[in-house]
Amino acid sequence: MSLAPVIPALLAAAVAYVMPRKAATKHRIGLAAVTFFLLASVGWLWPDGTQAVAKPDAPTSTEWPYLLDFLIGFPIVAGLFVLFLPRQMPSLLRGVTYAVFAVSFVASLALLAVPMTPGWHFQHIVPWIESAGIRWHVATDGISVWLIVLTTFTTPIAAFASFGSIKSRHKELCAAFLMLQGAMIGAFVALDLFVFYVFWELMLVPMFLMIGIWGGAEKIKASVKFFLFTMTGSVLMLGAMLYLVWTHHELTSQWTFDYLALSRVVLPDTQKPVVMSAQFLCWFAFSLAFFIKVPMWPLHTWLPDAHVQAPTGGSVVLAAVMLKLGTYAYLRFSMGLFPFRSAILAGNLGAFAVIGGILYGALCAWKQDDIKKLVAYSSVAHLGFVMLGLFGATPSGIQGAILQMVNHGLATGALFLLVGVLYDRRHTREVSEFGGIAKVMPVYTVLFLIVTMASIGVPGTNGFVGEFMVIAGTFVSKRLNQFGAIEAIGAAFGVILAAVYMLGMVQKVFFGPLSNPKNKHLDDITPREALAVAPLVIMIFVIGFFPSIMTDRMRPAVESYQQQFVHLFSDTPETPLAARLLPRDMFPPSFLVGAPDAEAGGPSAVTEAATKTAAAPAKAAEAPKPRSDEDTNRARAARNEEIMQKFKNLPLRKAGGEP
Amino acid sequence: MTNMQLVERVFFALAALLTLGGAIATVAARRPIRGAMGLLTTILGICGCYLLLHAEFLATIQLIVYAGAVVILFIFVVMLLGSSAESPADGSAALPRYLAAGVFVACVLGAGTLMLRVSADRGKAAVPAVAEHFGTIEKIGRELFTEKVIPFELTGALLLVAVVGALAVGRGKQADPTLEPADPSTQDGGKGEGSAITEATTAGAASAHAGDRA
Amino acid sequence: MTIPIHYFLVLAAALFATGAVGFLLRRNLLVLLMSIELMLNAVNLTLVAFNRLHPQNHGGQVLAFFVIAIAAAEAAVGLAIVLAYFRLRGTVRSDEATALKH
Amino acid sequence: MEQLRTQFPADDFSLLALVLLLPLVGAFVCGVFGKRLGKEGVRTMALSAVGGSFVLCLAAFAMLTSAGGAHGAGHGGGGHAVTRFTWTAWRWFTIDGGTSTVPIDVAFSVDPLSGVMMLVVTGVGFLIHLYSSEYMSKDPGYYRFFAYLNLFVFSMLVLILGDNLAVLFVGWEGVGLCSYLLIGFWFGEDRKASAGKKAFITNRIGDFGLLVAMAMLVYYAGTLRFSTLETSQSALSQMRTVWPIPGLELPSWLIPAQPIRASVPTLVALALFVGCMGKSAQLPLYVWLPDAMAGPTPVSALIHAATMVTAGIYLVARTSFLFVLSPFAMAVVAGTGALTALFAASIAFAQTDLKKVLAYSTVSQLGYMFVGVGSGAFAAGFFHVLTHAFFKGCLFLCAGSVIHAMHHVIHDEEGSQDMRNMGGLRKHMPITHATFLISCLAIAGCPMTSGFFSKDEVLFKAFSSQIAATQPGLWVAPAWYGQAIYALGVLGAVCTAFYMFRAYFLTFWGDFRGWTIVKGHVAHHGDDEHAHGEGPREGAAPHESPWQMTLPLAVLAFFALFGGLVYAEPLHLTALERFWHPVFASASTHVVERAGAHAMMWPLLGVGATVFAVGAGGAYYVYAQQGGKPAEAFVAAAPSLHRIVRDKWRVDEFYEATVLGFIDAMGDTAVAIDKWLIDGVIARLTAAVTQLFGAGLRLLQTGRVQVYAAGMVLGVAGLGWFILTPHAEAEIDSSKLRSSGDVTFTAAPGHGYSYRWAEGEAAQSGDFTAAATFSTKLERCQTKQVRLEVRNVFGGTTETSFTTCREMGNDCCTAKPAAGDATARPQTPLQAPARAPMGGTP
Repeated sequence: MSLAPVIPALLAAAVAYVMPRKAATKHRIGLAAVTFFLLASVGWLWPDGTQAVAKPDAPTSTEWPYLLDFLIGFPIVAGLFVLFLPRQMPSLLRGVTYAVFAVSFVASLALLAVPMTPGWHFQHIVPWIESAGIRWHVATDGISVWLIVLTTFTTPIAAFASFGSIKSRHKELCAAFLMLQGAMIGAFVALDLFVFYVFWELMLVPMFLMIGIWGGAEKIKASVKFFLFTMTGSVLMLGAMLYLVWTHHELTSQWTFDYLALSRVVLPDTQKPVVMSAQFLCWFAFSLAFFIKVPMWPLHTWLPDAHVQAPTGGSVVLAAVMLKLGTYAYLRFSMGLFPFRSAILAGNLGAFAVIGGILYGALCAWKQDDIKKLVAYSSVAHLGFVMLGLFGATPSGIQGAILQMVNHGLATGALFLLVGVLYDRRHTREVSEFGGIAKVMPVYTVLFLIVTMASIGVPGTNGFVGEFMVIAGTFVSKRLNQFGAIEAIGAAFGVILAAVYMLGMVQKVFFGPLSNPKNKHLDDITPREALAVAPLVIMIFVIGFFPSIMTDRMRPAVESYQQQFVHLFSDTPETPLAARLLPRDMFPPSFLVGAPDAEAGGPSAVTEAATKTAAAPAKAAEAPKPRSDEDTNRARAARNEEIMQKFKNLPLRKAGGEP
Repeated sequence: MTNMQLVERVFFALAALLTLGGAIATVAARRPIRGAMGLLTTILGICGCYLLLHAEFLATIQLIVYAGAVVILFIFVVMLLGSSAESPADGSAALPRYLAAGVFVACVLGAGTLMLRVSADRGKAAVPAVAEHFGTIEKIGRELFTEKVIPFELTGALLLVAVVGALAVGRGKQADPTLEPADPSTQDGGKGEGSAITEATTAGAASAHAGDRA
Repeated sequence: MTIPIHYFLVLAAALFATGAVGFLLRRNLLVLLMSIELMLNAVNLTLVAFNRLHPQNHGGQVLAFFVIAIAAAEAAVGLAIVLAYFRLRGTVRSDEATALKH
Repeated sequence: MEQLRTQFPADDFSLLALVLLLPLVGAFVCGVFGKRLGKEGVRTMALSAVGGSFVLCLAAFAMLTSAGGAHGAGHGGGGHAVTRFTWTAWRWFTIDGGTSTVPIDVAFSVDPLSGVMMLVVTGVGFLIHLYSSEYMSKDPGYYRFFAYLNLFVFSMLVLILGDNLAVLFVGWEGVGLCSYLLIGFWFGEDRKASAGKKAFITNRIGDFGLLVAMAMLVYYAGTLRFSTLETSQSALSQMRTVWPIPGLELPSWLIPAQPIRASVPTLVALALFVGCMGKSAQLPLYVWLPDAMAGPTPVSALIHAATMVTAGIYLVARTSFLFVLSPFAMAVVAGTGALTALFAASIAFAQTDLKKVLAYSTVSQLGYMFVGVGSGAFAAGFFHVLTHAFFKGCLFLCAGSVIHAMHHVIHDEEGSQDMRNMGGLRKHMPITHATFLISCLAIAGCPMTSGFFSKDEVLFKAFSSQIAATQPGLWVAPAWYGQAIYALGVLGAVCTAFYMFRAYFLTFWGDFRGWTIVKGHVAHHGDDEHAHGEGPREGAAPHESPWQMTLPLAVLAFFALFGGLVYAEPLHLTALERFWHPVFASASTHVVERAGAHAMMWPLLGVGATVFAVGAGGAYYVYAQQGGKPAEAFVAAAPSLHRIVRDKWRVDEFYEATVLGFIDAMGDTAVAIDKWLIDGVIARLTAAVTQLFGAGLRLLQTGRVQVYAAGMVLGVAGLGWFILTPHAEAEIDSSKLRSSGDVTFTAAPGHGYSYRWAEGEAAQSGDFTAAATFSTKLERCQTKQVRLEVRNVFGGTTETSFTTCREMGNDCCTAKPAAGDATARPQTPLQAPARAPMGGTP
């Protein structure tokens, strides 16, 4: 933790302290502290090349195994505890909530202290229901670490903002926020499908309450619609999950819900009507649940309603974190468990993402007259980008997608906070109600413009980095084969439409004559509200200029995942006619750490021998080497080739036979 | 065919005739009092069958409880309701109901003959000889109070609950303002101990009270 | 006693049939209760008949005995309900008793 | 100079950091603390920031020339390595290229091309800052204006100094953003705010092209750095089928005879050119520039004359080695340039607003620059950028000072810019008049002025040079193409000379049409109100602008006049061309001079001079001597033509109808689909269906006990029927069918069931046995039918049959249709129970 980055951060903090013209010292100190912390974190997190070099089996003693349990359990338990506090003392409730959020944020920073080498970190396995083979298996890797930090970063902000505007039922609000954070982190780290399903459902309840209790006019309809949409999806997923577990049992006569074990199962794929093939159906069930959550095109109509009716805090959390679960889960579970099917369909899914997501979302957004609905549709467009990155399945595409998830969380979260500021003053979000308020609310206008530019993707802000990585990744992607170019161009076209609808709205709301008399004496953004938005705005610029602090932690995990995905689906897909179990040596050894049978030590001699041989070359490839790019590429290509060879000469096992 | 068997057959024919005749009377009777009488004859017919099947104890119980209490209870209520118990000439939609009745009876008879065909070959086996004192009070008493004592106690409890329930439902709302307050003395006379035999009378008394209430 | 058992079974079946028909078709609550009694008696008859066929113990007859007791209780409560219903509705036609619909 | 070089080594040239940092800090300080600093503080901050940056640029330029000079002293320095000082700040991010990862750094570099451009931006920028410190002095948003101006200079520097395309893109969008803020500076009025929005969105369409180009470069060349791109031309020269897209089923009439193939450099160059068209306002995407006049005049001077609009040409010059690889792209660039030049010039004829005339002249001059760059003369094209920056900047600032003077009396926006209210300002504003005249001469191409040298150099090179195709089979521009471009250029030059002098005479000659000048009139406050009325306004004589405004005019006029000497080929003064030679060395190898074209240089110079004389003389005759009467005669003669030209050929309305109309319609359909189709089907339809079922089931709940009892009886009856009738099912175990061919059938158990099996068509013989399983053996490809008969305790019997076939991989089973399908499936539906349960014995 060299002191070099601290000096500029201190300077910036001083400037931030002086910046607001008339603000209470409390808020000035808050602003300065936030600025100092975020800018200093750039220095501390700056990649000094130690990521990929650290040996895979370096002693991970520094990783406290119970950290993830703490991150999940602590907010949930605190949520329950808050329910018992007296209702008449809202300040006490708020105090406890802030304390819990602060502690969990600091704890989540510990995640970043460890170099994210490929493989699982902070892994903790506790047998839960032995008979069904369900284990409490939580772990994080490069892909999910930033999403956890995003959760612990944005939920407090949403809570802080909504405490300002929501005056009724404080206790339930605090409890809802706390449980929401716990459930979301749980969903991000769960590696046991059952645990994932539990958290996936648990997450809905607090959000359902938030929309239902503190929502807008027709809040009940919106919250029920939100719940039903997600519920139907996840019920299908449950069905597919059980089928997968049953097939695994058929193959290995061992019950397990563990993601690592199940990802070795290859379901039979093509019968004559492709719709009847098991792998397609399971993949479809899983993906449907995630597409509803993302939301992808035909299943997105719940999002505008939910956002319009949700309170400010609820909207921020819904947009910032909950939508990311859909995309993260698609990457982890749909692409992880069914590589064949998701690779074959990548081409048309990409078209879906571009036309249905990016272009359709932008066009709808342009026509909305409610600001929140407009921002909701813009979320559909942004997440179209993320899904395009995932379908492309190239290292930079996936990294761009994950980066775009975080960016969208920050930009849209900030947008919703700012819309909340307007709503608190005028209790309406109709664009026609406003006009020319830049004269009366200059600081607010500046903040809104900065966040709009981030949402549009102007370079220098975080939006551009994510979008460019996705576009470049799509162009290069082999999975999208000949459609890669067209989809990249379609996505780039989406950048124009983004400018059209955002600036259209900005012009109608901020510029032009101050026609509406009611807007004459709107007071500018209060320091408290500005403090809520400040961290997001600062992170927009931090990620805009220094994205490598994030991509560097993601790259090892994403590259090993992408290699595994490409390797499982070799370029000439030999579609399995019957369910089959892939041998363990087709997976990078660091991936299978913690797989259920690994502990049982029961696999037959064949796979045992195979893992040893595979481990040797894999370890050689990852032996520490200087961090120059040419060597990594050559090593990566060689290793890729050698594993591809092994996959080719794999003897075709009989249907249902023991591997 | 010894004349003993002949007597048995005649007696069985008589009992069967009584049972079915009563049953049809109960169901088809226009005025409920005739129905109650039909029910009484059915019960007597069944009592005869019990005698044929060496179930003396049951025959007596049948006579006492069923004939003595339940049918009397029905008659009480019918008398209580008087003319309004008459079921009006439910002429409406008579045809489909009779048709349904016909179909229903046909089905049951079909099932009956099917059962006959199945049991025909087995039925030929002679009816086994019966131990001495089969079906008498001692045997049933011993079995009742050794193996089946728990059901017996439970039935006692059930009957108590039934009594309380009947009382509660039968008495209906208290303090009917239009009447002068009835003196409480006649109120609690009805509480008898819960043995099976006396139960029928208390129920009868309870309904009597209800009667003068209406 | 040489009468074959199935004579009694057929008799019980007929009795049960008439009871059921009475219960389904008649519109008078009292007749309904009486039909139930018929059906219960039919059941008792079959129990006793089969007990006669297997005279090792008196299971059938004891059960019949319990059925009689319960039938009595049931009749009492049924009639109390009919009385209460009569007090409320002034009739015993089963058509009007449609409160269950709501 | 020595200790400078030691302090800033070539590869870690952190001087650039200072050059960039100063305007950024200036912008931040003015923007955030502007109100507290007050006008004086903001002015000194902004001026010192840009001034300091200019000084540092001078130092960098000096180091550059000395380093360059040291190698190739004097003339013809020969092809030495491109002197380039780079400074890498930090690793921005890495992308996955076709084969390897592509590292993208935040790196800046200065070489001769960007050195000169850097000087122009900061130099002209400083002058304009000085000018606007006076021009905007009475504007309430004073600090906001300087914040945006400084931010603009910073973004422009990032664009110019960017070492790779990504950093250039950052500057590119940053400049777009600043122009959005500056054009929409007076956001009070809707018209101005929407002009800003229009500028940003049109630029954004250009950026779309740049994004696609960058993605392609990442894929094909595996790098975005200009230096490595220049050396990786071999990787780029490959063909790619553009249409039809393989794998996409297209209607037959869409598929051409043989697929359209294009070389990768062409695609990349065209995509880049889309970006340039957006930024440098070329034909299809020029509509935003005339509307951008809604911004304050110094903004137009800086952005729409000197710096931002030239970014497009800078990009083409910077990636000249790429453009040159595809003659098709070069032809497109030159063609668009020529057409734009002529088109814009035609519109400028009928404009009455002084700034609009200058705006269209900018568009037209940009066309000339693209002609120069498009025909391979990168040095000449870029020289025209420099000279244009000087004289167009000077013209705009003169217009500003005129408008500033008119503003004292005519306060509404349009009035103070309308040339019809001006005239005869020679007497009242001598300095502005002199500088305006000099710049007018330069832009019209009066011999010996900078405009003359740069424009004629461009036209000469267009006339004489041709692009050679590096790969066989590439499309090459026809021979006459150069001459056609030259002809269009000359025609445009005539129009330019005419409309510029028209503007000059209308503003400065004749008598003053603004308001009646009253000697010694004290312009007191009351006067302004009634001035709005239509009645004859009067006020003091328009007076000359203060020194802060006239000094920049003088400096710019000086450069406009003598700027040409830096690169006057006829006079063999080609210092600038030699200075830029290393940058354009690799590109110029592809440019071939047509035979005997060099001899034509002097005659073409003559043509240039005559063009100037014709244009200026015509304007003098029409407006100075005849006082504009022939113009009215022409308008009377062709009123409809005049109206169309005045309405700018109605291009805006055309776009409104087609492009915006199309997107509007798409938006409406999207919303309609969203509301009716998707929400309708998924949300409302399912709700309606569930309600329907609910209503249907509710009918069953009649409330009458007997109806429920009847239901129960029906249920029992059904169950009884199911129990009574026999059911014949059997499970087929065909696991060993493929290997050994034997199949076992196990019949489903039932109460009192007895079975009878039979193979093939054999009659049912033998009595019913309790054997529930039956196995048989099949030969290869043999199909067998097995029949099972079941009898239950009540004597009812039923029968079913199964056909199995031993599949031997060559699906011989399916070959014979009669044999039914391969998989063993119970073939006949459950037959009605052989005899009604009531029936008699078997």
